[in-house]
Amino acid sequence: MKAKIYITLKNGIHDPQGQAVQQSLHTLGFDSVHDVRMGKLLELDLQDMEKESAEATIENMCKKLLANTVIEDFRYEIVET
Amino acid sequence: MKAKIYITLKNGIHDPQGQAVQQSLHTLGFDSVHDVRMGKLLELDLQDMEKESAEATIENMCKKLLANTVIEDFRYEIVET
Amino acid sequence: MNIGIIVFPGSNCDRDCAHVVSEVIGQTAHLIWHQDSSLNGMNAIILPGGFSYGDYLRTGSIARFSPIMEAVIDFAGRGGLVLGICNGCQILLEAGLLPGAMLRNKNVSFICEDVYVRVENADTPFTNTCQSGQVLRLPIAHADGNYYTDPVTLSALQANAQVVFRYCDKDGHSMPSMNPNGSIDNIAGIRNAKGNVLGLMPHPERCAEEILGNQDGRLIFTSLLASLIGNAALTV
Amino acid sequence: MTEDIKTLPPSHITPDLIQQHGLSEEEYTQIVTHLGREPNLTELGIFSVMWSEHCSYKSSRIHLKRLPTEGPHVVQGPGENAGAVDIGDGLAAVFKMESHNHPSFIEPFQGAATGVGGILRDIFTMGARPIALLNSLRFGELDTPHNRHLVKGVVSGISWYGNCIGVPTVGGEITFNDIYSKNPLVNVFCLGIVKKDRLLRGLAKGAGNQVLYIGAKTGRDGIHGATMASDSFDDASEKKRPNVQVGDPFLEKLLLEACLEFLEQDLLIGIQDMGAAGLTSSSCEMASRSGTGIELDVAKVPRREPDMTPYDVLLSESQERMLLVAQPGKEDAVLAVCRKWGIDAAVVGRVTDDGVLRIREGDQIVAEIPADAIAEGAPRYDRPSAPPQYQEILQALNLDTLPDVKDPVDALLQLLDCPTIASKRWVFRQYDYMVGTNTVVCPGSDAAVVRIKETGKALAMTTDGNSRYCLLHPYMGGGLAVAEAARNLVCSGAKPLGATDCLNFGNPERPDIMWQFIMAVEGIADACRAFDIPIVSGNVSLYNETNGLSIYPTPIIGMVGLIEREDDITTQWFKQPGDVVVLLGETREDIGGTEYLKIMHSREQGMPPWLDVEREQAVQQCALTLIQKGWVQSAHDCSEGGLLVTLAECCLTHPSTPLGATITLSQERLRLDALLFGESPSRIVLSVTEGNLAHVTQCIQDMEPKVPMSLLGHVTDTDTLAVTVQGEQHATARHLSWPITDLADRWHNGLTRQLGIEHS
Ligand SMILES: Nc1ncnc2c1ncn2[C@@H]1O[C@H](COP(=O)(O)OP(=O)(O)O)[C@@H](O)[C@H]1O
Ligand SMILES: [Mg+2]
Repeated sequence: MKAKIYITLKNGIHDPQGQAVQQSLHTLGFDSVHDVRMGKLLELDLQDMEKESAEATIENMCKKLLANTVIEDFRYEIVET
Repeated sequence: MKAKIYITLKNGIHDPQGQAVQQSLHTLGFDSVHDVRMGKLLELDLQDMEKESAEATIENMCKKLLANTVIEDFRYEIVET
Repeated sequence: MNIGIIVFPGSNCDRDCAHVVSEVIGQTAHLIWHQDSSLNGMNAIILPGGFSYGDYLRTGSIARFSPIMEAVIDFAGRGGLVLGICNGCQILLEAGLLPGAMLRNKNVSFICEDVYVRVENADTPFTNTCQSGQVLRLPIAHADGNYYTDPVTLSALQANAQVVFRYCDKDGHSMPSMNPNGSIDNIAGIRNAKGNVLGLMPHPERCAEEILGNQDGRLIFTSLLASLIGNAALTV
Repeated sequence: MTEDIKTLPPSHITPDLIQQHGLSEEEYTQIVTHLGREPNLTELGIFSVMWSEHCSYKSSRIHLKRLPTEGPHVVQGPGENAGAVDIGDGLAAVFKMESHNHPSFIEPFQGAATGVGGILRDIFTMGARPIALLNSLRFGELDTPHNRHLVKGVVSGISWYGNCIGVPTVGGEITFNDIYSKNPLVNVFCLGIVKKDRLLRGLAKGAGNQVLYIGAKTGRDGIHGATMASDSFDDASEKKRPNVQVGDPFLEKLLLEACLEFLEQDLLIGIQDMGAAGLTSSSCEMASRSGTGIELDVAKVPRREPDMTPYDVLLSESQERMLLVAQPGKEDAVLAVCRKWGIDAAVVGRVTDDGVLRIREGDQIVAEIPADAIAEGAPRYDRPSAPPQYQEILQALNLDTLPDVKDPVDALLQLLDCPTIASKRWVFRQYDYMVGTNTVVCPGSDAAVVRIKETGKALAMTTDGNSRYCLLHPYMGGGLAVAEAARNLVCSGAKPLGATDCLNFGNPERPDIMWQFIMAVEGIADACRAFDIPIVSGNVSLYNETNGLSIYPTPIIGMVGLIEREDDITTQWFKQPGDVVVLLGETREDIGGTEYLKIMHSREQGMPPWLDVEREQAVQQCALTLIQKGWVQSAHDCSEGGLLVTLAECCLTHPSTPLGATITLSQERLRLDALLFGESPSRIVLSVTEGNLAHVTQCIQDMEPKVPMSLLGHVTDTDTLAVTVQGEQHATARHLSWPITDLADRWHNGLTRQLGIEHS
């Protein structure tokens, strides 16, 4: 089983990296880009895990380690393999 | 219109970040995590862009700037808003 | 006094701090391995700068789970003095010993240079040899020093005099243009509500000796010592 | 078991395969002779990397012999992972410079980062704790997005790796010329400190000793990196993906601490980092140096990827790995240290006494080669050389047809603005140059100065090289690089002790390139001999050529000097108003090859400035004596941009308060452009207090051999650099003046402006 975890900055929190990317895109002439937000994508390979308990476990990982909930939101998908 | 761009390391390219996360998850007792790969997620807010041309433009942005195609792959989704 | 300096994998200012503790303020520096679980006999703890675990997920996020951190949290809970410098400060945030979080610098790059900070609160165990409003020249060296906290917490920090240092110009004016990294309210260092834990992004240990051309950082260490001596019974 | 390999069916080594491995037909024949049979594919791979230019120095070796490598201070000369010089008090400074040019072009961030990782390993495998990094960079002009991208990528890669591992990047140099657009140069220098009697070496002595692998797991990255670094580029090269290595500075930090612990506990016989050609070269070199053999079992090597063949494992260039040799009984202690630091480690083989590199995969022998055949037996070429046909055209510069400078005020502003001369703050602000709390002189002066806490002494270090001089006259260019490096050290108050070099050149199979190489090496060798500065380590990077166009010959010199007393540490900026400005040395009509000629006349032509080694030595000796007497407030050498740029830098570079100066120059028979912007070597601008002036003048007059000196004027607290030129021909003097703020704006923002970055 695989999990894809998406970690993004909360709304309203300034994103210097996203802004830098946006500026570079403008410099390259991609003017229609009005906002860029940068986040993280974690792809986990999980073994011997029950689908039922998987959600709770992943939720737990995110809260404990993977995301800093002061500034970040997370969401995830579980992909059967 | 919004675009979500996912940038991941190519297969076989060493991912020290992912490894560090994996080890840390093990230390925290999440033993079922067998592999972690770390990537980037970019959320773009696009305005005045035709759906038809959007794909080509995003593809272009990725190749030119967003992904380092020497070591990274990218994929994207376009979300109508 | 016995001052413990925690060595995380990837700490790289541990020896610099130990040098200042022993050679500049003449105390005993103990390098404490992150796998240890006790802080027996330490009078104060320093979490040094560096790149613990490479800062690979978020700065300080993995180090925060090192076994020694439970002891550090416990030590702080009992009123022990804990000083976090740069990466050490980031670890304190991740561990919840200080409120808030660090974002990437507003210019996205690593910045290494001297900055000026104003001492906003000289009534802390880490600043008691400074004057309130005194301007210090201290070096910064970080990529993630853009301090953020939500408005409610920020008001509380301000109201409780928990903002200990603010970036400013050399005359002590704290203006946005003097903010190197985008930190909210020009914050360079904060303490916890109880006042025994301080985290700051600048590196006082890098400017505590004459040969390095600047000794402003010494004040942080002499303050720490002064409060320990005034409080010598405190061997937590 | 040995029969296996010899009775293998004739292997299918086709001419095609040989060519793909970058080997010539004759080289293949030699391989067959060495083995007494045809190699199998794994063995062919081994020979291919070990006989590559990068590993074998086959085109350069016979010429490198000219370099002086011995001296009373030398503790370790070339041949080991790095060289070492004695710095007194039982300590040695270990240093080396290395190139990472090709990888940085393919992937600037990771290429540069792994370059830093590689040179660091060279230093700490010697048992030394690295205390300083420098880098020397060459890029194309900043008017193309790609060049800007390369600069940003390389600088942030160096910054990431060096900062993360916590070794300060204290200096370097960076210049721009379009010749590097398709072949940028990334040279990195590292210096470490070790107790002289604890120096470790890459030895595999003692049959029966254990061979251990520690560090990152092996993946397929960088297979054939060494062969790639020995090949020219074409447009397809950017696609050479599997060659890209990804650095892990965190792991390297753990390796560094673990290695220093091995040393402390005296656990090792020898140690060698796995750089280019990975496991293959580390094991061959260790065995060959010790006259032993090594037997390895690739099955025991920790791996990152499935289905790797012995070929893959042997040739992988995965970063952050080391090979160790320890006596039986000590391996447990080694493994324990590795466990403490969380590093993978495994016993992978043993030292033998038969001089053979024998590779097994489990029970099966997969390669068996005499270690000497690979290392010492590598081909050595005396390649044909001849000066390029264009050399005379390049050198011809008819000054009669070159109009003298009309508007010197504007010319100085333009020079300060050009990225080669402008402030490099945007670069070094991204480097942690203070970690370690030893950096006494931070980036921004002639040389970086790092104190040695244990002894109260300090080391000065610098990297220098002017490739335009080398293009115009490779012999002179080589010598000038040595002279400038030494001058930079002297200006900081140091006595030069030793040097390392990084020789970046084009395709050695072309006689003109080979000629450049030979001439430059000779120039370096003669200058080092004259100044009595041994070369203790170095690196050669050839095939810096893309689509048939070679870079300018670019030898870079890294040099280290000792400052015995803290008080002698000197910086380049003016200190206080009223001080007298003194010029040591003499300005001649040196316009050829200057930055001025390039910027103002778009010409890279002429004879470079001529180096008079005796004069150079006299000037340096004089400056150092004055500094050691305590009479010098500031010292700055004249280099790119000439006297005016030097004076402007003296005014501007003070970290907090820029000062002005009032200067009078006497033109005599010189052209005005030569006087102001010519690059005559062997010149140093000093400032001294009024009170010491008499001592200084007396001391200079007493010097033997004589050193020309002129009093140029005063440091002022005005906001102006004012220069009066007294011409012989013109009855009236010419008054030039610049507001310091104008100079500062050009100089501070020149680089960021060109990079398209708002200053922040
Ligand atoms: N790539 C670089 N990395 C770090 N520091 C640099 C780099 N390039 C230049 N510097 C610093 O900027 C200052 C000026 O460099 P440069 O003009 O090359 O000096 P010089 O001509 O005296 O050799 C030096 O202190 C040098 O160390
Ligand atoms: Mg210089």
